[in-house]
Amino acid sequence: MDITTAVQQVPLNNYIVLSIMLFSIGVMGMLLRRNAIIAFMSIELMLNAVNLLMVAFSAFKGDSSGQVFVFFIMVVAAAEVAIGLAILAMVHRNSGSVDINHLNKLKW
Amino acid sequence: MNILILVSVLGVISLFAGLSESLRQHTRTIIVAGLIAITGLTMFTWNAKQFFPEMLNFDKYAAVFTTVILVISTLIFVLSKDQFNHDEIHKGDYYGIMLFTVAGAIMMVSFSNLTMLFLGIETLSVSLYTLAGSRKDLLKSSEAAFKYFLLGAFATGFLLFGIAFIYGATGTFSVSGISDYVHNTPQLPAIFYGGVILIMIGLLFKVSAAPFHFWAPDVYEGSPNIITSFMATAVKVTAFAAFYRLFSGAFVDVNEKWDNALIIAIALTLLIGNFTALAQTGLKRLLAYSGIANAGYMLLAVLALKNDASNALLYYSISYAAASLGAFAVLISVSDDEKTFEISSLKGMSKSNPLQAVLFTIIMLSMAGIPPMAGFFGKYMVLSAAIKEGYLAISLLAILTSLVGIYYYFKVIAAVYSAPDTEVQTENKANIVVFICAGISLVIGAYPDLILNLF
Amino acid sequence: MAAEVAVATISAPHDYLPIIVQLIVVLAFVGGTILATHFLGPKRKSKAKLDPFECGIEIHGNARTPFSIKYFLVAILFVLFDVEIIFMYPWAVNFKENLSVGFEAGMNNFIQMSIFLGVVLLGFIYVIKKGVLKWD
Amino acid sequence: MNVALLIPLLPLIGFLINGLFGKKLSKSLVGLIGSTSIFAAFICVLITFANFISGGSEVQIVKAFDWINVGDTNLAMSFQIDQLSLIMMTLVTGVGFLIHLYSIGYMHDDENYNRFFAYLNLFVFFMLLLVMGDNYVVLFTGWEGVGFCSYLLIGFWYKTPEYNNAAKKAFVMNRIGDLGFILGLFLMYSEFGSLDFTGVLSNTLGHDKGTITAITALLFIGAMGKSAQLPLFTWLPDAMAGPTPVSALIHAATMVTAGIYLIVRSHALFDLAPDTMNFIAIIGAATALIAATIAMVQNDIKKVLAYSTVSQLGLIFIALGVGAYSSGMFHLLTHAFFKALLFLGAGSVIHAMSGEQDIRNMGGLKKALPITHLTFLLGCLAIAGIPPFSGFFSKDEMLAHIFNVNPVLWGVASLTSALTAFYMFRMYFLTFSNDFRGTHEQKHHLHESPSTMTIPLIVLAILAVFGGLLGLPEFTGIHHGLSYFFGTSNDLSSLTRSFEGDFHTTELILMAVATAVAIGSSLYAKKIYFENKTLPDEPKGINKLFAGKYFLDEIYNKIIVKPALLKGTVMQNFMENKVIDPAVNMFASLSVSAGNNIKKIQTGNTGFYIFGIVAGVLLILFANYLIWFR
Repeated sequence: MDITTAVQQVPLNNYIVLSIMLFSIGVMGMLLRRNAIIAFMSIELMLNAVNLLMVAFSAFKGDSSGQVFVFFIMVVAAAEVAIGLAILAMVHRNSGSVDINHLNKLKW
Repeated sequence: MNILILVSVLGVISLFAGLSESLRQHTRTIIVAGLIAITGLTMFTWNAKQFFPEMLNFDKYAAVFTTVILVISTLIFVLSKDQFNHDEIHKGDYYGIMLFTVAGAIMMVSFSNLTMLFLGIETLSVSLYTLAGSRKDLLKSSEAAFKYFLLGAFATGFLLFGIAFIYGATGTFSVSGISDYVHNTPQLPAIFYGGVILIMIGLLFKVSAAPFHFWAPDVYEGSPNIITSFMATAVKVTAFAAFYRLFSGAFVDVNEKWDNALIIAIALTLLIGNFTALAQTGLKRLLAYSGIANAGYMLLAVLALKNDASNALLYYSISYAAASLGAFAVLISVSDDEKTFEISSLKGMSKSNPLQAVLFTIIMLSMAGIPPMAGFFGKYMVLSAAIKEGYLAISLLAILTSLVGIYYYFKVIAAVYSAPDTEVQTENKANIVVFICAGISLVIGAYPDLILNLF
Repeated sequence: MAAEVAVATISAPHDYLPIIVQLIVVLAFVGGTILATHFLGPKRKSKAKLDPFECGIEIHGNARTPFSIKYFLVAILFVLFDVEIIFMYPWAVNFKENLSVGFEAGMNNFIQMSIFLGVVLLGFIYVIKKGVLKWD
Repeated sequence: MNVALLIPLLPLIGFLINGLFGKKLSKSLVGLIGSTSIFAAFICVLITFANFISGGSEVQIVKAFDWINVGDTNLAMSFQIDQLSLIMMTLVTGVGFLIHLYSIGYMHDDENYNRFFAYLNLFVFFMLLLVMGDNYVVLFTGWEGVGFCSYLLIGFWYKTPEYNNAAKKAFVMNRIGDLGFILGLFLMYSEFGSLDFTGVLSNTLGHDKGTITAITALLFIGAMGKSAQLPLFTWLPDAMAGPTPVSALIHAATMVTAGIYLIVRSHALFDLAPDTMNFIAIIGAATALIAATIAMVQNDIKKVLAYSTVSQLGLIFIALGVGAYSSGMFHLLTHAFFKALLFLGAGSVIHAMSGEQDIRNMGGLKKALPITHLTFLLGCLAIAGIPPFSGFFSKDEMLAHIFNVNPVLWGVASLTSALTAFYMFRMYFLTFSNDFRGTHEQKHHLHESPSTMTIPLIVLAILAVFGGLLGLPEFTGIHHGLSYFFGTSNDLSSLTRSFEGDFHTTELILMAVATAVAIGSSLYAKKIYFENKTLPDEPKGINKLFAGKYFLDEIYNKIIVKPALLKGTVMQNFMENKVIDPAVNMFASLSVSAGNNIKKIQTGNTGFYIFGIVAGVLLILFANYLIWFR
């Protein structure tokens, strides 16, 4: 059987709920964890929730552009994380910490 | 489309030019020449609608805003002389990345498909994250980059989630397809509206509108001056152009469903931007907050897009970009990246550099919206557009806050004209960019039709 | 074909019974063995046993020492170039029927991919020129 | 090229030349450029005037260029040439030229000579925009421009901080008025969909009465600020910090009349809003009386004139309030003549006294400054309303109209004019008669001013004497020049109110009364200050109140500022802003403290930012939640 029908085994709402959950977990991770690395992970989680949603929709709409969009998201996310880790390394070199709340020299 | 390719190629060229000692010195010259040529080409192929099927639609709107962006970037490259001397080796990279930012910007103003919107935003943002941190030796620069990256990626998540919802509802990413769907569907599903709001949130972040503005002041202050000027002018204009293009293209028919979300954002932006700017002592930070405040006024144009407000938006963008670029040019000419520049250190400029003082005054008056400068007509147009659409309360708030704005702009002018603390030798030269910007503020203020006849 | 049908049929709760039984058995066995070894086996603690095992060589320093940024760069570059491969999948999927359409379509397809790879290659050349991959 | 276009252009050119190259040019050349540009403009005005009359007094719209075209809004930078604007143009350029001429002599020792003339020309340019524009946006542009120029000119001697503060005070009070003006314009735009005079004033029918009242009230608030009416008048006396020609040109003859011009120009609207009209009349009466009482006890020669200006403007506003527009314009003209004359005379006195402004230290200048003395006397006679000088006719016309509508207001007005006669002659006698009370070297230094200063005095004196001929009362048989002139236009003819029935006898009686009052109070002043030689001492009793200017500044302080000052940070902050003036402090300090509190949310703490963003998302989603499922 082809993958589309396999995806369609599960009703669409479950995908939506699941991805909303994943997204919210990502947001919560951003809110609650102070370690920058984990913040990055949370962002990745949010993006993957989006990917899941896109794929599900594209399967149910029988329209492949959603999957192509997912490819774009993946590539961009990789690039973004590369930049992010580089910035984090720079921050760590300058301030010696990866705690997102230790960076508050710029305020008001 | 050709424009986009040419700009990217120019970026790659400057990357490779940066590799060799000899070429590195001429990179900037090459780029400026190239950009001027590309701008000429854009204006030459003004009405030639170029399609990249389903993805980019290089129509009049796109052409006009592309021209604006290219002109601003050219000026910024002119301004960026000696700005990257702190590390010679990476000069070419910085220039290249700035050009990629421009490429992303062009994508954002000419997209006809959400994919391109997303790619444009990311190309722009990722480059900007890097540029914001381009002073690797300064903590504040890396802090700015870090905050910008973290919050920016976070907001991108919301944008994408919104796009996914829209896709789920409509089954297409193309703007025209979405608007057709909106036309033909009597009862739109809830996820569609959710998607619209989430996309709006993502874009509101990009235009630094409250309550998603938190990154702006810190990033503006932390980044190197030249990069800040780039963010405050070209990037801001781009973000608004994209915002307007998307919402007028796809969601105009359901604007009663999202307008009061926008109104809330505008009200917060106006209040927070203007009042916080009042309490600033650093010039750069003041400009950052005034940028936020101006975002509030530009959003009025987006709010009033039901009857075509693109003219007002274009005019306001140009007047704002000119004024703020001029202000940053002055800032760059008097300060460096290391320490924050207090407004009080402007004292005695009228003695030490009368010409620049006068030009700076013109620019500040334009920002404050004193006729006959351009700023006044910008405000006038967006306000009249909003009033015509019946958004009276928010327009009233905008007028009141603009009166608050006059105070802090005059604080700067007063500093320029007050007596210097120490005796300074007079030298009467102003940066060419300051000159051009003041000129633009005056000319299009005296004769707005120059801009308004473009569409 | 049969498997497809099996997947396609909606399965009722009682179908899961064997799985549950198996689960119980497994858990019981694992837990039992752990407990048993805990009670039966003799307990001798010595430094040699608590040390992490590094191929017989005794360890020096700790695992958290900062290492050269080169590792990081290479890793990042690997990720980037690796991810680019994604774009070849849709291309590959379309390649076949494009060929079946005709030579021009296939050629067209080929040219597009060459442009894409050219751009990626350009980036690779830049990386090398920049000396990112030099190790000394 | 239409001549009318040259009128605003010439002062602009003068400004550009003086402003850009003034440092290089010699003083005489700067003065020459400055005043000739205005004189040329004056000539152009006369030419336009002649064309206008010969052209059958048809209203012309002269279009400079298209300004803004957005959708169906299109504004042209175009000028309206009609009776009203012509009168104002003549006034601005004519008086303006005389004052430029005067300044050549007066400012001669100032090192920023060229800056002064540049500003003055710029002011004239904006003033011309204000009176010539054919739509409210051009008018508003001029309005803002003159405000800015007066800000620059009041603070011209920016070395002294309190001058700067006076400038700021003026600027802020004007902004408060301007706020009203802007709001009025926007309301007008949303109501009429246009800001052209023709588009608004000829379609006044069939609009909501409340809206019209609101618009007019807002416009009048703007006029209050610009024309220094209660409660926004305190800036005008402080504005005397500027050089005397500035006080004469801006704060007596032209700029402060902008509010009156605005109301007369939009009278079609005001006629439909009786509530606003009453409001105007009452405000005018209060201002006139209060300012006059304050003027009685001032000892600074310029302050006296400033307060008298305020009270005269108040009188004019009463006249406008009762709908006697043309009489108001008439008094505006004559007042411009004699008040400019008086200011210039005062300037010449100050010049002679080498900067002394306190009239208690003057006296006996009759001999030293014969021309100044004579012209000043004529000016006093004119303002006191003693026949047959110009002030008499204009003031009595106004009084007659006021009486015709509301005798109580008439009482206030005539009381004011009595007080006017009193304080003017008090000042006159203290300044010129008896013997000199100044220091010895002042006495030694006394001299008549140079001819560049005396010639304008003489010309203005002539105008002040014969200006009344513009509007002789009807029973003299000669028909009223001004009203006739307005009558030649369709939409301006309604400016003139005619008395119902036979009003001449009443008018004559009123005249007699007014004259008697004026002469009586002048003689009373003569008795006190000339024959008894009494000098104003520390004010006692009610005079304390007057001398304290009704303690208005203090009241503003108490009510508005003190509460705001409680925060120390605020104090420090607006000290940085260098705004010391009470009215400013209210707004600035409150806003700044608000800013100081709001900026606290920008804790440079990324975690908090993320929290803020999420909160914002939730807020917006919640705000729309109700709407999605509507």
